Amino acid sequence: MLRFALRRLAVALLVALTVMTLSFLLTRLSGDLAISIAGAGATPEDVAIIRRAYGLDRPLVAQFLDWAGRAAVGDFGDSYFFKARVSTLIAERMPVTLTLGLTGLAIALAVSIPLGILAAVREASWVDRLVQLVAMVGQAMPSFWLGLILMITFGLRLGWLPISGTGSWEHYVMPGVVLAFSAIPALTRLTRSGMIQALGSDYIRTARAKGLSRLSILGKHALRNAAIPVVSIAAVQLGFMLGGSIVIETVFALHGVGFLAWESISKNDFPVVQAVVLVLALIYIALTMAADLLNGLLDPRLRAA
Amino acid sequence: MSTSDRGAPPARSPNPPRQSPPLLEIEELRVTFGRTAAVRGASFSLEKGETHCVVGESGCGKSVTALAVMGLLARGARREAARLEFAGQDLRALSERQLSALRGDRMAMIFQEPMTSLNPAYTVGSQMAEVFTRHRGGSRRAALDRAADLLARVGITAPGMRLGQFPHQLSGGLRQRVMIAMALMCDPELLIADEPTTALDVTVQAQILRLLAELQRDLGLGILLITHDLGIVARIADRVSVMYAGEVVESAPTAALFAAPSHPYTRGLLACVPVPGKVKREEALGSIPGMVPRIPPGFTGCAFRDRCDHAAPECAGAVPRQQAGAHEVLCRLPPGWAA
Amino acid sequence: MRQAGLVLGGVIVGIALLCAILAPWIVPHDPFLQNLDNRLAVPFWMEGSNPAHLLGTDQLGRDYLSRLVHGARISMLIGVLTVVASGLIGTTLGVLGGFFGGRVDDAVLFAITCRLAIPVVLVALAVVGLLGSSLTLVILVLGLLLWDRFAVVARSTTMQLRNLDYVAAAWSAGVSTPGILLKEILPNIASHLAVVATLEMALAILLEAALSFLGLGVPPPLPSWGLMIAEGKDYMFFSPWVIFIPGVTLFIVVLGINLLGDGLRDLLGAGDTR
Amino acid sequence: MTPAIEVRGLCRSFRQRGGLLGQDRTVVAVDDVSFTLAGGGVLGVVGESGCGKSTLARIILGLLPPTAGEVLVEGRRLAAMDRRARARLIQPVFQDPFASLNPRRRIRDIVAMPLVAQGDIPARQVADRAAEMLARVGLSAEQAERYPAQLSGGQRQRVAIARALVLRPRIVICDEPTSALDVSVQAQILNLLAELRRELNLTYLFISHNLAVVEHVATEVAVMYLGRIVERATADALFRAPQHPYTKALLASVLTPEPGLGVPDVGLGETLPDPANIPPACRFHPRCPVAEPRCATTTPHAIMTAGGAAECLLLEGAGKP
Repeated sequence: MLRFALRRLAVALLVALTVMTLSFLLTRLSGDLAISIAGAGATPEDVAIIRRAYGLDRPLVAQFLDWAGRAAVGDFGDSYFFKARVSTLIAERMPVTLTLGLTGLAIALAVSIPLGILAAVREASWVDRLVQLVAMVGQAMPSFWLGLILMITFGLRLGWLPISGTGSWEHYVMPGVVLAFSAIPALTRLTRSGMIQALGSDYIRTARAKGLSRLSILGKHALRNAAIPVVSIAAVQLGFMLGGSIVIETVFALHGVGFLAWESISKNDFPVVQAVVLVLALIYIALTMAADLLNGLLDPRLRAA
Repeated sequence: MSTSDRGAPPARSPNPPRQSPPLLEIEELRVTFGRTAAVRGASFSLEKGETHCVVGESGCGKSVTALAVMGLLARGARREAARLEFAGQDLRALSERQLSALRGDRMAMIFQEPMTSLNPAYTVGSQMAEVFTRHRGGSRRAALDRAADLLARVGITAPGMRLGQFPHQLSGGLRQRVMIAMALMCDPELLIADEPTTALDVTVQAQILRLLAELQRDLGLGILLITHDLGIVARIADRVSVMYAGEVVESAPTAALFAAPSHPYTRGLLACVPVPGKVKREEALGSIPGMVPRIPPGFTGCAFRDRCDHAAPECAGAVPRQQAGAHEVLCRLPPGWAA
Repeated sequence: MRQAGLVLGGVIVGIALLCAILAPWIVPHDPFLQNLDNRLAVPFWMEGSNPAHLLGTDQLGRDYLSRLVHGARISMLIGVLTVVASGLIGTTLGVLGGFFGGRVDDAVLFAITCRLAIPVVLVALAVVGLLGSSLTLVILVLGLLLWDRFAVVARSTTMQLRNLDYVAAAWSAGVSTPGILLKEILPNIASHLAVVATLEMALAILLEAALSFLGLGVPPPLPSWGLMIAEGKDYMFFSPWVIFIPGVTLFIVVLGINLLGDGLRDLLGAGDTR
Repeated sequence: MTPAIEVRGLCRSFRQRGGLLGQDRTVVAVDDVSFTLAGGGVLGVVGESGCGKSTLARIILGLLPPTAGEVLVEGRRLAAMDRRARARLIQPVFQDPFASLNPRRRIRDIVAMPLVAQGDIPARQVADRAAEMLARVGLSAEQAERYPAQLSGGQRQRVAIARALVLRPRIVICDEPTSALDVSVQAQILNLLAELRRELNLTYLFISHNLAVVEHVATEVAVMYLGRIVERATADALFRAPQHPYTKALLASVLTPEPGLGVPDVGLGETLPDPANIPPACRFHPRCPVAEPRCATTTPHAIMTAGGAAECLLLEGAGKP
C-alpha cells in the first residue's frame, strides 16, 4: 500500500512539476513580457524599468527557479492588475468555484446514475434509446449558449432565478445545471455500459441461478461492480468541470477562480493566469489520485494481487 | 425473461400420476433466438439420483438446453416444449418469481468459468450465505456456519479462512469447489453442471469430477452434466444423450452407448478421440469430414447427412426415432447396422 | 433507429460541409457588408420580416443567413484541421506506447496524464490572449491540446492487439516493426480512431465557439458562430433570436457529428471508446 | 549430427505488479531448462497451466528474450540471427485460430505474409507459393479470397498452418494447436500436421495440456512443472512407465472414453502450484502423494531412467537419506 501510494505520489509530483514548467513557459510565449505589461504607449524607458522591476532581465532558468521555488510554498507573487497577492486572490475566489463544481457534480450524478441504470436494465428498448439520445443532446449542447437560454427563460421570462451574481444558493442553480450538462453524457454512458457489462457477466448468471431477487441482483451484484469505474470518472469530471467553469462563471458573472482567470487574461495579468492554471492542475492531480485510492478500496482485486 | 409458455397445460400433466415422476423430464424442447434454432426438439429425462451427461460439440445446443431448464435463457430467446417437468412440476407454468424460488433451492447450477462465475466484489462467505438466507431465511451466522460445513464437505481445508476471502484469491479449482458448495447450500435435488471442468487442468478436473460423483452418491443428487468430453462421459455418467445440431441423436445407458454406438455421428465422434494405447502413432485418427452445419429455419431431415458416410436420399425426409430397450437413436439405419 | 441516426448525422454533416465549401457561391449577401439602416431585422417566422434577409440581420445590419453559412466554414475548418493535427499526435503516441510498452509506455502515459491535468479552455484562452486572436492560432492550440483521447484509445486498443497471436505470427514471419504497426495494428484500430475523430471534431467546434464567445478565439468580423452569439448577447433579452439562431445551428451540427460517430461505432463494431 | 533445436539453461522470470496493497512479485516461468531435439522428431511438452510451457515456446520463437540461457537452431544461436533468417527456420502455430489471423486481411495475403517479409521473392512467386500451400492444407482458391471471419475454426487453423509452412521452415512450434477446436475438427488438424511433418521432414515442438493428443503425435515428451522439466523420455517409455510422481499423476488423471473405470484419485491435494512462490528443494513435494521428509530439504538432480531422465529424489535410491 505504502509503496503504491509513494509511487503514485512521485508520478503526481512529476506531473505537477511538468505542468508548472509549462504554465511558466506559457506566459513567456509572447516574447517580451515587459512590453505586454507596460501596455500600449509605454516608452522604451518605461519598459526597461518594468523589466528590471519584475526581474525579467535575468536568465529564463533563474526566473523559473525563482518563481517555482516560491510557488512551491504557495507564494505566486503579486498580481499586476489587482495589486494584491495572487494567493490571496485565488483563496478568495476558490469557494465560489468549488461550490459551483460540486453542485454541478451532484446534479450530474443525481441525473446520470439513475438514467444509466434505467437504460442498462431496459437495454435496446425505447427507454435505452431515449437515454442515449439525452446523453448525445447533452454532449452537443454549447454550455455558454445553454446558460444564456436559461437566463432568458428562467431569469427574464419566468423570473424564477437570479441571472447573475453569487448572493444565495439560488445563484448556483442555473450555473450548476449548465455545468452538470458537460458531465452527464460521460457519466450516463459509463453507468450504462458498466451496468450492461455487469448484467451480462457470468456472476450475474450465477446470482440468477441462485434464485436471488431482482432487486438483489441489480442493486447488490451488478451495481457494486458497475460503480467502480464511475467513481474514477466522476473525480476526473470534477477536475474538468473546475477547469471548464471559466466559461460558465463568465456567462453568469460568478466571481470564482475562472472569472478571475478570464479577467487576468484580458488584463495581461500573467502571475494570476500562471497560478490559476497550476492550481487547477494540482486539484485535478489530487482528485485522480484520490479516485485511484478509492477504487482500490472498492475493488478487492486491486487491493492485493 | 421472455420464455414462451404457449398452450401450457395446468400444473399437472394429463398423464395418470406415477409412483415417482422422473426428476427432470424434457420432451420436444425447442429454443430459438430470432431465426436461429439452438435446440430443435430435444427430449430426455433424468431420474432421481442419476447422472445424465449431455455430450456434443460447440453449438450443438447442449448448454442452451441446460439454461432452458433453469429458465436462465438470455433475453430474446423463445422456449417451447411439449413437456418440461421438474419432479412432476410443470416448469412452463411457473412465473419468474416462482421459478426463482426453485432455483438455488431445489435445483442448482454450476458453470464452466469458475474465474468469472463468482462476483469479484463480495467474499466467498457472503455469496454462499445469501443463497441460504434467501431460500431458508434464518440468520447470516447460521448461513455462514452451513457454508463452512459445506466448504469442508467439498474438500476445502481451513473453510473459515476461505469464507472471508474474495474470489480472486482462490485458484480455479478452489473456485469451482466453492461454486459446488454454494450450489449445495439448500440441499438441491437437481444439480446442473455446464462444462464444470473445461476451464481446469486435468489433475484438478479429476478431483472435481470425483467430488461430484461422491456427492451424488452420498446426497442422492440428480446431476445433469453438460460436456464435450467423451472421456468424462464414460467415467461419470449413468446415462448419455448425444446432441448434434440441436437434437438428441442418441440416448442410452453409458455402457451400452460405448459398447455399441449406433448413430453415425456418435461413432465418428468416438473415432476422433485419441485413446492412449489404442491408436498407433503413425496411424491417422478417425475424423468427421466437414463441419457442424448452420440449420436454416424450416430445415427437415437428418442434420448430419452432409457429413455422414451412410447418407442416403431418404435422410432428407423425416428421421425415425428408433428404440431398443433403453437405447434410443435418431437415424434411419436399422439397429445393429454397425455390428 | 441506429441506422437512422447514422443517416441523419451523415446528412447534417454533409450539409455543413457543403455550406463550408460552397459558402461564397451560395449565400444571398456579403456576410461582411454592414447596413446600419437595417439593424436587427427579424427572421422569417416573425412579424415584419424581410424576404431578402431570411434569418434577419445582426446589430450591424449584416445578413444573418450569409454569416451563418460562412460560419460553417470556420467550424468545419477548425473541426477537420484540429482532428488531423491531434489525431496524428495522439495516434502516434498511443500506438508507440501501447506497442512497445515498458519505458516508452511510461513516457506516453506520463504525457497523457500531464495533458489531462492542463485545463484546456483556460490554457487556450491564455495563449490566444497572449498572442492575439487568429484562426490559425485557435487551430494550432486546439490541435496541440485535444490529442489525449486519441492517445488513450490508440494505446489501449494497440495494447490489446499486441498480445494477440496474429501480431506474434507476423513477428515470427519476419515482418519488420514498422510493417507490423502499419499493416497489423493500424487497420485494426482505425475504426476506433474514426469514432474518436468524430468526438474530437465535435469538441473542437464547441471549444472554438466557446473561445470566440469569450472574445479570445476567432477575431471579428469573421462570422464564427460563437462570436455571433457573443455579439448578440447584448441584444438577447429583446431579440432572443440573435443568439437562438447561431446556437441552434451549432447544436445541430455538433449533434450531427456525434450521431455520425455513434452510428460509425455500431457499424464498425468499435466498442465503447467514449 | 547437430540437433534441430538445442536449448541450454533457459530461464525467464517476469515482474508482476502488485495491487494497491500487494508487493511486486517475481514470477519464475521457466527455470533452467535444457534439452535437445533431433531433426524430424516431435517433442511433446506437457504440464498444467502456469508450468511455463507457453513461455518456453515464446522464447524459442524469439518472441520473448530469455533472462538467461540460449537457444540454438541447427547449431546456430537464435539470438544472433536476423528476424528474417529466423523466420526461414522456425515458425509458430498458435492455439486460438480466432486471434491468430489478422481480421482485416484476406486469407491469401495472410499466407503470403512470410514470403513478402523476406523482401526478395518476386510477387509472382509469392502468389504461386501461397496458393500452392493453401491447396496443400485443403483450402480452395475461392476460400483464399475470403477474410478470416468467413471461415470456421478448423479452416482458420489450416490457414495458420499454411502461413507457418509457406517458407518451408525446419521447425514448427505448435502451441496448443487443437485446444480451441472441437474433437472432430481436432482430429482433422492432427492428421494434417502428421502428414505435413512426414512430407516436409519437419521437426515439431508440440505443446499441449492434452496427454492423449501428445501420446498420439509425440516421439519424445517433456513434462514441465513450475518452470522445470521434471521428466523427459521417449514417448513410448514415458507413457508405458512414467517415473516421476507428477508424471504418474498426470497420466492417471487422463480420462479415456472407457466406461466403468470411474474417476481416478490423483491424490494431489488442494493447493495449486504458484509460479511466484516456488517451493524450495523439490518443487513438487507439497503436492506429491509419495513425498518423504528429505524432499523438502534436498534438491533433486536429473536421474537417468529407461527412456530418458527424471528429477526425483525417490529415484536416487529408495530409503537413502
